[in-house]
Amino acid sequence: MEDRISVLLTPKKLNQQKCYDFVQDASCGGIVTFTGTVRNHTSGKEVKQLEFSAYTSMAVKELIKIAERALKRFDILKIALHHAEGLLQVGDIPVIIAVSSSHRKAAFEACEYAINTLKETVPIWKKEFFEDGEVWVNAHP
Amino acid sequence: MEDRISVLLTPKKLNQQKCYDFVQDASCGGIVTFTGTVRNHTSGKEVKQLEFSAYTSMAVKELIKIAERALKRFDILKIALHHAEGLLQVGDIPVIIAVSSSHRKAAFEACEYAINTLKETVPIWKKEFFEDGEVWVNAHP
Amino acid sequence: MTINTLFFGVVMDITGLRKAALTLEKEMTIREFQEYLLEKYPGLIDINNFAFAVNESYVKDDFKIQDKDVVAIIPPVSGG
Amino acid sequence: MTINTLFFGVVMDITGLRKAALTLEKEMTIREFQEYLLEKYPGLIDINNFAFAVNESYVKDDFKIQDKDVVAIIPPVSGG
Repeated sequence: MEDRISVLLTPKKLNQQKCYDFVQDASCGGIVTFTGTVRNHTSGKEVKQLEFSAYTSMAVKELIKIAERALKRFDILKIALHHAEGLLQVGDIPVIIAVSSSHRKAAFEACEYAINTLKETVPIWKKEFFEDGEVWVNAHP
Repeated sequence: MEDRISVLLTPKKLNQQKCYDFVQDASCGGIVTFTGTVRNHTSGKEVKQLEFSAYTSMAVKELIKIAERALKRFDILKIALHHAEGLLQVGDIPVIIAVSSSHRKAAFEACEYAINTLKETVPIWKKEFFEDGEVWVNAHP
Repeated sequence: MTINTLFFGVVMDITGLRKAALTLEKEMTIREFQEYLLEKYPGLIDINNFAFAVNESYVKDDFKIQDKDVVAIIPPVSGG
Repeated sequence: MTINTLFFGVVMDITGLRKAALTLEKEMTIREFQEYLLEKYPGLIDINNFAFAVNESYVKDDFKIQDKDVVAIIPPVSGG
């Protein structure tokens, strides 16, 4: 199963072509990709930059779990989950999920499952920086 | 609405970065992409190459209709639908659909809607070439 | 009246033509035109099913074809 | 027993620490450890809610912490 999974948590810039090339295969008919991008606003406030920090060793394990579950649950071929750490600017890419499959429906479902689950379970934390301060997202009621 | 739509039907190689760059926007939070790829087999038979031919003028109109409907129906920002014409080899890309949105659920739904509708309505025909002959896909009962 | 007819994909292979200027002796609906086509090109009976577009838009069976219309026979599409 | 405790995100800001070696006087479940933490770091009461991981896996409230375990306090995650 391992040769069908690519997981990465890196302070470097994420590379879409790398994710695509990993999942692409002569036997697959389609590739669905979700690419997160840093937005310039949150609830009407202008975002200057973001910082992602992670419990790195556990985050990598959780990313692998998501990939393994996606491979079991959906009829897909390969899956890549790449996430960035550190400072990101507006327009930068915090996350890429790419899924290849013979059946596009399965690829859409697996990709959406993976990003939804990543946002629920992977120990990564986002701090948003505004003109007048900074805040850990989701931290307070 | 037109500046939110990119439609292309071309004999040239499709460009994923171009689609991404068109839909990317500082106000969007995510981009969902579907990329079709030419498979090396169909129902167990090895595919040598494909040829796409189109009723070009009408196909472009139908692609625009899909884009317009997707923009009306889903809470998305921009959409690109690019399709290739002519001869393609295994691994080549016949179609790219990219959708940006603040809400990833809407982007997934719009992207899947667009590729499903494209496959039903856009007058483009695929001929598969095998070792021992060629066939127009879907043509016969 | 004369209509310009366009053939694509498998239909082009069966008729051996990309297009044809057809002279119809009376006004026809798409349904009637389809019967006319099947008589003229019997090989079309083997096709899964086909749709029609007039002047680059899909039309229904009861659409009335006008003089100078461009009528395209659309065999099952397979883009994507 | 001694456990290694890891703090992240807003919890790190509240405790002012990245990690701490904590000595517990008795065996504790996660539920008990959470009460202990709230006494030690009262600011944690302001957090939405948090989960716990022991040795890099999520655990439930009734999980019994062992000597030398690495216990991470996981405030609401916000990756992606």
